[in-house]
Amino acid sequence: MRRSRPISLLKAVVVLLGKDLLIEWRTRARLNALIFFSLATLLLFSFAVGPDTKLLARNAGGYLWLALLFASVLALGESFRVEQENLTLDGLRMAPADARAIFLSKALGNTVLLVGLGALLIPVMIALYGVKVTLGAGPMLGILALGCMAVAAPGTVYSAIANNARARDVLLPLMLFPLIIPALLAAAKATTLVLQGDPMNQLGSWSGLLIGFNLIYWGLGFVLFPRVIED
Amino acid sequence: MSTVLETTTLLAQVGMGRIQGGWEYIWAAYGIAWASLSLYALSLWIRRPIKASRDTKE
Amino acid sequence: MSGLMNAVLQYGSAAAALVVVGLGIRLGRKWAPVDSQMDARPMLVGMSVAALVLLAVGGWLGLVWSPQDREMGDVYRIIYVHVPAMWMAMLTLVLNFACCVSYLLKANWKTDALAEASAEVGLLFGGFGLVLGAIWGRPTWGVYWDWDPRLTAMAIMLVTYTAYMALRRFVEDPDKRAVWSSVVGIISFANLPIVWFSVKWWRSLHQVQSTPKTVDPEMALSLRVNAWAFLILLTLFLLHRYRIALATREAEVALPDALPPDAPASRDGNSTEVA
Amino acid sequence: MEASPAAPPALALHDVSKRYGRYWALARLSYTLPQGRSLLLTGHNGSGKTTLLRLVATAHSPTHGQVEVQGRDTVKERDAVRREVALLSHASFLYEDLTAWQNLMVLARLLGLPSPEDASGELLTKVGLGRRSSSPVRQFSAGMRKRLAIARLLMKAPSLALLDEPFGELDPAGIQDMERIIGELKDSGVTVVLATHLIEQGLSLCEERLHLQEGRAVAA
Repeated sequence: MRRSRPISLLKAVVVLLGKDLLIEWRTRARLNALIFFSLATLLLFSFAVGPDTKLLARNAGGYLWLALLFASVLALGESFRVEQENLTLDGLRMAPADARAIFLSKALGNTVLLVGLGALLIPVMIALYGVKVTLGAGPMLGILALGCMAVAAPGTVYSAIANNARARDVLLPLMLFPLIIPALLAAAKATTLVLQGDPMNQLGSWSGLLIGFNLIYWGLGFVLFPRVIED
Repeated sequence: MSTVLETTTLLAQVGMGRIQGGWEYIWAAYGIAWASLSLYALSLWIRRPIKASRDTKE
Repeated sequence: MSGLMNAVLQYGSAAAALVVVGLGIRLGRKWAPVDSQMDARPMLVGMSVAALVLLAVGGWLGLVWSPQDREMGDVYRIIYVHVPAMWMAMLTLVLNFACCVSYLLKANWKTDALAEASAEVGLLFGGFGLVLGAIWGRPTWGVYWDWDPRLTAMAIMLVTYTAYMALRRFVEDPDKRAVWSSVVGIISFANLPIVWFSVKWWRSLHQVQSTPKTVDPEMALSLRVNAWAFLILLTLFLLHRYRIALATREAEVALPDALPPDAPASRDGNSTEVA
Repeated sequence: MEASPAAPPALALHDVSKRYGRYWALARLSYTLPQGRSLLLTGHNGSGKTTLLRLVATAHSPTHGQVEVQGRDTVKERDAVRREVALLSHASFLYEDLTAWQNLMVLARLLGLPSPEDASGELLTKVGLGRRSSSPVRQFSAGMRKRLAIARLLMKAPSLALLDEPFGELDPAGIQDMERIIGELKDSGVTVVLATHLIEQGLSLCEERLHLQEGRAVAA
């Protein structure tokens, strides 16, 4: 007879993350649409601002994060919509999969998705707005990862909540946007510093803020998420 | 008394930026505060549980 | 005004406010529940009168009695309502946070109702406090909104709690609503320090802000009386809103956590609904 | 399972109530299912059968009262209970965008089975989906989904199997297969709780019967 044995939290996260990425890959048409949506957003900023290259270059960091933020709402909303069809989230819970592992895998999956999207957007931003990455690729990717994690952690909790509420498409950004204003602020500032150079050594404080934000919300999500999905 | 007067005139001459007037802003602010408080009290009164026969509100 | 009068106002307003808060807690326990038979009218009238009297005294102190400010002239008088309103908003946010934590530790409809009441009343005080801050900014800085760190942080928190209230509206299942809104309440409150630091740093990179001078000793009395008056108002609002929330909960679920009636046979006979 | 002389009942409901909003889906239900017996749940739509099964499967917690599976409380020892029970419900718990095989593999890995590939392959053959193992579930018919869902249930190797309308959406051959699978489950010592409108099939499979009406137990 097959005998099941409990698996570690880490292993559960790996299994669930693998499952989410597999689904993401098998529905990659949707992923492509997301990429083109965010590219179009970047392009729209240049039209909204006008052909003032100086202005575009100065605000490039902010536009990049706004484009990522808009895309993140779509990606986050989808991450629990796939679990709603056939009540697969119930199936996972009763499997049993640790609810905290579900949180970690979903948040990590969203982070991976957003970082990938950001990695695609940054070269486009460089070309479109005529900026250069003064501090190099390392800090750029670091800020990108920190910023995407900051969006993903509270975004995952809120997505799980909004997915079961009325008007979920409005509710998710309504709850998420004000919450991540500090993260957006810090990420956009840090990106601008990475692009334009950091003569006054401010990058440290902004990344520190992002790290603090991440610690708080990954911690809170880890603790509170089981209460969101368990009944 | 005279020193106060002197200081005031001195300040006025130096052009210490005391903001003059501005009572319309004060009235607007107090008006908004009182209006919002009264309107909220009214909304509580309207939403009061009907079951209770004793209605209690200022 | 004599020193005696000063002391009477200072301690009298504080005592009145604390008594009202105590009464408010008592009424919240005894009178607010739906099945309460308590006649609270005398107490409520007394509390409301105390609020109005203290508000009138505070208004007089702030608008007439207080001297002009050396730099701000008369305009600074706005802070007598603006600052207490912000304090009350902060107080309700703390209360909301406490309720949210408490609900997750031990589910109780009363905590859920108080969380709802505190968020809404907090939005009221924070909302008009913010508008007052903007009005104060016009003659002081020349613009209504100068991205002052305190006001900006408060504005962000207000939007966050508006989303909290929206969530409460959008979830119909009362049990789920209570749990989810508690989670969102905790997450929202945890954001407060981060919002504060981020906005402060963000602003400090531009210019040093001419924030309103912290209150002079001679103006303290007016501010205190107004703050106590607002605390009384806050208590009354919370009490009534809490009672409404309890009644709504009663309509949604069977309070207090009642079991279904225990007579299936008799119910089957006159049951009109066909399964 | 260890059949000690004082073995706890397979399923015990102690004054169980479940409230959705103001509506009591289950009202003060008490029932004990001894070891080695299987239970047929009957009742009209909306009588509380599905709610009861979901409570036992730990999808929900009871509003009042306790549910015990093999002597374990479904709330206090939730993870232990989840290893004992498996639910076949109206919702299939299947990922539409994954293939049948991938669906089973996710569960097998979550369960920590020693050889997930073998287990998945073996079960797909057993429910007659061996040739469609690499088709996405989205292309499956309702009956095939049911088969895959039962494979999912078998994968968990539960000691208490909860079957909510297992015969629904199946053709006559499918119903026979399902009866055979349920029979095998019972033969291997699994306690079965079956909710169905096909009372004949149900009565032939189960020794006990519980009839629900408006969330209460009544004589059938």
